[in-house]
Amino acid sequence: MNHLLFLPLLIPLTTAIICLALWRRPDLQRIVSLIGASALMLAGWVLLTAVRQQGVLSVQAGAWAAPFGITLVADLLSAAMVCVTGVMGLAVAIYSLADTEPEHERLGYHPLMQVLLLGVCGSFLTGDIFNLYVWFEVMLIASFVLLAMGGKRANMEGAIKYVVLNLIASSLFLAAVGILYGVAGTLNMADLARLIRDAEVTGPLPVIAILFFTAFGIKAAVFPLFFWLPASYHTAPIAVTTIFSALLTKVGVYALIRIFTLIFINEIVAWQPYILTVAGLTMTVGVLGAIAQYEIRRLLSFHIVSQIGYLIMGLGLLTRLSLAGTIYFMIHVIAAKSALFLATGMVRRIAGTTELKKLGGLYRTEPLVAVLFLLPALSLAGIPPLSGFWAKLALVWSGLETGHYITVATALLVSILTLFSMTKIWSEAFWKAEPEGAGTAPFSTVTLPKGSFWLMALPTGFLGLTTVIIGLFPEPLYALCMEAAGQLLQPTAYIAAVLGGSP
Amino acid sequence: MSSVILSTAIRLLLPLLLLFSVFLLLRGHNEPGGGFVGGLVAAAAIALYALAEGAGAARRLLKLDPRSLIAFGLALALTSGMIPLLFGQPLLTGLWLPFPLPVLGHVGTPLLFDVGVYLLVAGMALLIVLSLMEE
Amino acid sequence: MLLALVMSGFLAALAAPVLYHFVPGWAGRLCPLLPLALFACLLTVAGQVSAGTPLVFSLPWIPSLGVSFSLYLDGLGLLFALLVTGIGFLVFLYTPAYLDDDPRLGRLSAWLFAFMGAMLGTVMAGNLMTMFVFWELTGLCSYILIGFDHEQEESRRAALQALLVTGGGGLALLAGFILLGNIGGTMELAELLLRGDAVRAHPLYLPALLLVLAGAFTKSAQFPFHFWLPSAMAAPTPISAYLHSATMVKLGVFLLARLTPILGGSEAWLWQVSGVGAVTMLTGALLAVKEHDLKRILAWSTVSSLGSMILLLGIGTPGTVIAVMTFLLTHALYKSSLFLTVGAIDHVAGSRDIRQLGGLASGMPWLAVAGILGAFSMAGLPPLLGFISKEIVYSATLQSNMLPQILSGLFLAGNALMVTVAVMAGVGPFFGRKPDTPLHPHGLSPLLWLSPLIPALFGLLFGLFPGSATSFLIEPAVRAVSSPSVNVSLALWHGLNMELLLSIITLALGLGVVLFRRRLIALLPSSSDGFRYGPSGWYRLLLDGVPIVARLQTRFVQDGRLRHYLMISIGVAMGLMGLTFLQSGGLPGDLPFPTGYLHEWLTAGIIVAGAVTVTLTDSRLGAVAALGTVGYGVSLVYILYGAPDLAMTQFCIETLSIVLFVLVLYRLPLFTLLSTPAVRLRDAAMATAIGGLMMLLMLYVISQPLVPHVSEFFLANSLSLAHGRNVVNVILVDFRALDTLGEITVLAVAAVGVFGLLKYRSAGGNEP
Amino acid sequence: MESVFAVVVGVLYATGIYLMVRRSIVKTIFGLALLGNGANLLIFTVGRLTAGRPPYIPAGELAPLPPVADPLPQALILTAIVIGFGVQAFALVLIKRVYQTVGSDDVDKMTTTDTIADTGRTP
Repeated sequence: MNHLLFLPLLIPLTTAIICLALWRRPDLQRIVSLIGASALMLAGWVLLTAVRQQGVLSVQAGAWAAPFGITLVADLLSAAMVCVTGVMGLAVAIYSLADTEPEHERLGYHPLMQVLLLGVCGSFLTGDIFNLYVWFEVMLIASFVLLAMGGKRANMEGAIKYVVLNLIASSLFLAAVGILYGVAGTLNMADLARLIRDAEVTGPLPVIAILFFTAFGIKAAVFPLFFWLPASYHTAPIAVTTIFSALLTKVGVYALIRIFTLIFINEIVAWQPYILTVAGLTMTVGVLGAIAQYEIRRLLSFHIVSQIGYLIMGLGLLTRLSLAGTIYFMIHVIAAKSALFLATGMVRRIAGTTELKKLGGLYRTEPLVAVLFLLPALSLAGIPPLSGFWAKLALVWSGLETGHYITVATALLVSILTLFSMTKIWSEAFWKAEPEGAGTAPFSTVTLPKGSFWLMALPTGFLGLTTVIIGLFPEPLYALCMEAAGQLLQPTAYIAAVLGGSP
Repeated sequence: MSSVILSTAIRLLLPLLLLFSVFLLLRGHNEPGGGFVGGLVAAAAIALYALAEGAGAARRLLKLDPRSLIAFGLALALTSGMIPLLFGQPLLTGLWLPFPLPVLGHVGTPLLFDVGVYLLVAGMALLIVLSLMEE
Repeated sequence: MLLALVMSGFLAALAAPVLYHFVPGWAGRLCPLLPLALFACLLTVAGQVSAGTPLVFSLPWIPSLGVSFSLYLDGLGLLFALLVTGIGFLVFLYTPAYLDDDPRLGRLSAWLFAFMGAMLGTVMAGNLMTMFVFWELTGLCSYILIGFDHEQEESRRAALQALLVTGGGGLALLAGFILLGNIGGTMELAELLLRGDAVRAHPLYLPALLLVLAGAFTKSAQFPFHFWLPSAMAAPTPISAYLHSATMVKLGVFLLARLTPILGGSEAWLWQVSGVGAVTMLTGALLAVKEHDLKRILAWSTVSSLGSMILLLGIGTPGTVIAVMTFLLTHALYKSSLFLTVGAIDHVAGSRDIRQLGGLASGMPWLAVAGILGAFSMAGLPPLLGFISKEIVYSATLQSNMLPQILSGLFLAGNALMVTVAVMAGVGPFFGRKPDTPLHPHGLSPLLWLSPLIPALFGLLFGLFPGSATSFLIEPAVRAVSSPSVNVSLALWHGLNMELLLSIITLALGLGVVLFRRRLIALLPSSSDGFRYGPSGWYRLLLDGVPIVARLQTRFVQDGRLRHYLMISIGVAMGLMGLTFLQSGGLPGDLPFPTGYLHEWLTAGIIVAGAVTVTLTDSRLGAVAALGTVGYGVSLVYILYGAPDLAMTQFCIETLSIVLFVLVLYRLPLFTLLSTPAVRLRDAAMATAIGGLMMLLMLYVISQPLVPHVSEFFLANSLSLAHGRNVVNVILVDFRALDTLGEITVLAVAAVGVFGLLKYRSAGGNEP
Repeated sequence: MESVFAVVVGVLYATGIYLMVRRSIVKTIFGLALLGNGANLLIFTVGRLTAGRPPYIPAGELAPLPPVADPLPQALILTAIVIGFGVQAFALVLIKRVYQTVGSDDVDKMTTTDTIADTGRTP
């Protein structure tokens, strides 16, 4: 039964291999990747159900008992994230049917997407810290290649910054793993947690924790380590940007949550004020960056940074409520932000630009796209009862309960600034009359055939609807998040599932 | 670079190098060697051939596109990992034939895995080198 | 039942556009039926509610967070709900005629329905979170509705202003609600209402109060947030009538009334609430007198009225609560009547400027009746409800135990100005000189005068028979706020007393101001919100300032230079590490002295020399060669310390790397020195510091005792369990084969990526 | 001997980072390569150096004779070397393409994706 844990790795890898073998046939690759993404989503769902019923699941690759082999382990957080990954994979795969350049397909777009999903799922599931590094690299190299596709100047400039800064993060991560092994003699995360909790390992643990924090902080794009993100994300094709924004930074956040709740719990408690400061600055600097922008994709890219601040805030507060809020927030922001990016892609195809100055009148001409944009935008800004509100509610609540008033005030202030920048897009692109000199952009739906329109609208609408549904009926998801947060704060079950023994 | 000496030498060296690479692959489980090094040596052999005879000739010699080689290598490694699943064992569990084969010795899925690594590494190195040479 | 009441609005919002799309002719007639039906429904339960038993409904919504979806209909909620549905009915009746079958009616109706649902939800909420959700939804609907004419920049700006001001207040309110919930131990209104004393005694009472007040004051356009309401008049008039005078802006009053039993009665409450209310009342009244645009006049007068309600709530005696509730009803009736009249005037005459309007009564007698009735009620003339409410207000202030003279004086001034406004807005346009511009009386559909006439007539009815209003509207509401034992009895005639005298003075003063209006205006500052450097100036400053700050910050932080990003990223990592390092006490005592053989030292030397050469050389090939030296040196290290597999791999990879470097580099430019010596020195210092730090960290780790490693297991079991003698290889293909699988995937993708990068150019993607 | 190699790693990190923050993009790749070597050597050293005893099981034995080098860091480094090579090859070619499309190897000229698109300022 626990072999289920292999599926989220096997499915994308097999799909990637088949696509790679079919490199002359993009048409077949599309079908294969669609099937693969569907299967991954299904596997994610089955895994989540299994974890809910049976508790933390683990399996030893190669049948070597932990801590000697590599363990795959799924608690609720991992399983939920894998499930979300599957959903996003499928959504983007459908969207890509209508919005991928043939040249990209010829050069391996589909297998690269699958490898990206593989890396993401691997990162979520692995219970071994070096293996985590490997999956990070798998994810990274696939993202490098996807980002550099296109070969235009903007792609190249974005890619070089992305690549170099992420390589620095990888190098820090690798050094941290090496030193941790030198200190603790094991790589299994549950084993590390046990050793450190039992104080069997001493040495420069805070220093190692800092290395991990900065390495993951770069990946997660926290202040002041986020530069690569606004420099690069907006240069890629929309589908790629979407999957990047949905998953890559979230893997960084996941890793922070995992490592710091499981292994470096003492450090995170000691650093709480600093982490909350980082969270506040990340929110603020990100949202101000967004306000300064006049191009939708750049604006949204800065918002990714800002939202990361909220996730870090939940980690910093470190209560059950705040962690549940972070997990809920993560799922919310994946859905909402992706829907926004995908809707932006539709705007781009319809109006020929994403420059706010050149856009206008879309509320009148494209009411459906307007709705597809408005829902996730409001959700992101935290308008109740959409999902973003409940996400922020838990964080604010937890912050007030624990008396972190400045952080809460920052979070609320950033929330209003988020609303401000969302209404800017809405006002400029949708409400404003079409600007006079906009004749340069082909302003008609002729460029977007009906079929393609619906292929793009379907995943966009689905994700938008998700934020509505988990907003109107948040309880099932919140119950899950609370349970997941409980597992994070009480990792005995996790450790027992990996190393054996009663929890 | 079409020197006669290199051209002649490589014709003699190529089979030797390829054989050596397979040797490295097979003995890797017990002595220094393994799929990586083997694959790299094989790629080096063909890359040398490409230096002497041109990238096109090397592609003709290879018959397979390097990308197919990569896909095949990866598929082989993955398959070797998935075989244990059929027997109810976790992914990548080493399964061994109960008796040693001639020449190869003990044969099991880890060996198959290493062959996959070998093919992939060779394909990768060749794809990069050949693409760069064709620039 | 309660759920159906609230949700029907939202369902109708979904249905309305469909209806307008398929049966445009009928849609306009069907839409008013819903609010009418809801109104009737509310009337059926009015008896039970006014008898003192609130209707309750509760569903668990998010048990994990302790949030339930609760509805609670008591007298206060009922009063508001009846206003929302009743005036909603009029607005739905009026809007299609006003907009002449605009194609956007479908969308407009949808948002109006959603707004109605949100309002009902807010006033009937039985849980703080439930209330907040609906509260924010009203703000959102207001945003969209103010921006109805969204192609006008003014509309967009006004919509944004309303959204930001009320939204900002809303966030404060959220924090306030959470604090309140934490203090009181529950979010359920019914339970909180019983815990007022405990809440007021809590140390966090004051912050919670201030936050809640911020929410209420922004929503009800109280000073210093009063400026957004007149701007919101950019919306079509029926929307202004509905949202921005009769219902939504009263939510602040509603909220304070709702929370009076919990938060009210303290010193802080008294001074904050009544102080702000008083300032707002006078500011609004003065500014109303100054305007020429009918809608803006009414908007400022609304601000003033809201201020007086807040002021009365601040005092919070049973008498003032009665006055608030009576005035609230009165205001809703006459203000909606006046707004709808003004809309009709605008529709017909094409202008809202009082200087251009006059003599309209002859062409539109019924509209004139509606307008004049409304104006008289506003001015407080008998026998209208306005008169009664004014008397009640005066009697409340006169009986107040806090500075009754000053309070009454304040109200006298405010009310007198309201008389002026009533004459300006409700009477002026119908009499006097006819305008030069031609009218279009044929455009006046009966619906346009019927809708304002209905509330005006109700004002008359309630004035003549005040008992009909008190029994089920005012008294239950007062009891919900103040105490269940309060009795309300309203009468048109109280006899000759102080109140009557004050009423007469009010009228005289108000009419006097009408005559001397111009002189009064000259005394007032000229800015739009009444303060030269006032709140709307601050808002503008923020609105313009935030983007400027944002741009400066972003230019500074995200300056586009990769090496700056690198320096900051690495610098932060290493700086933090260094600090932590120092904090944890630095190096432990004794380091093993290096006792290596010569060849070990030599290898180390080779690597260092290579690395330094790469850095210093200005020849590309030299750098490649030096880099190769480093790589081969490292592989020598591997040989020396028992890692032949590593050495072989490193050797092969290094060789391949050199080939790649050469293949690529000979197409790249020569090394150039681009930085100044100072920059180079700075970078070198930073790099040295980082290198030193890494070294220290390693020394620290090395000096620690060796812990037992999991490798023992590999060494012991490699042969017996995994059938291999080369333990490293066994780890790679068996013990940790999953790593290897990931690793070869990386290689495959890297190769595909290199191929793609090289091939893309040939496909012609090479534009700058 | 570990402490000597700690110094060597320090030098590799210092030179690598110095090269990475040069304006010439070509030097960045050299920096990355040095950093990669530094990280590998770091793991190797921190796993402790054992002169001359590779982790092999001699014929006829069931386990290697102690003292023997720790095989796990070696396996990790091998993986890291190979991954590093793949990434480095990609980065190398990327830099070449960057140079070709931008027409310069000065990173300070590659700022078009970061700067705020300046097309006006009304809100």
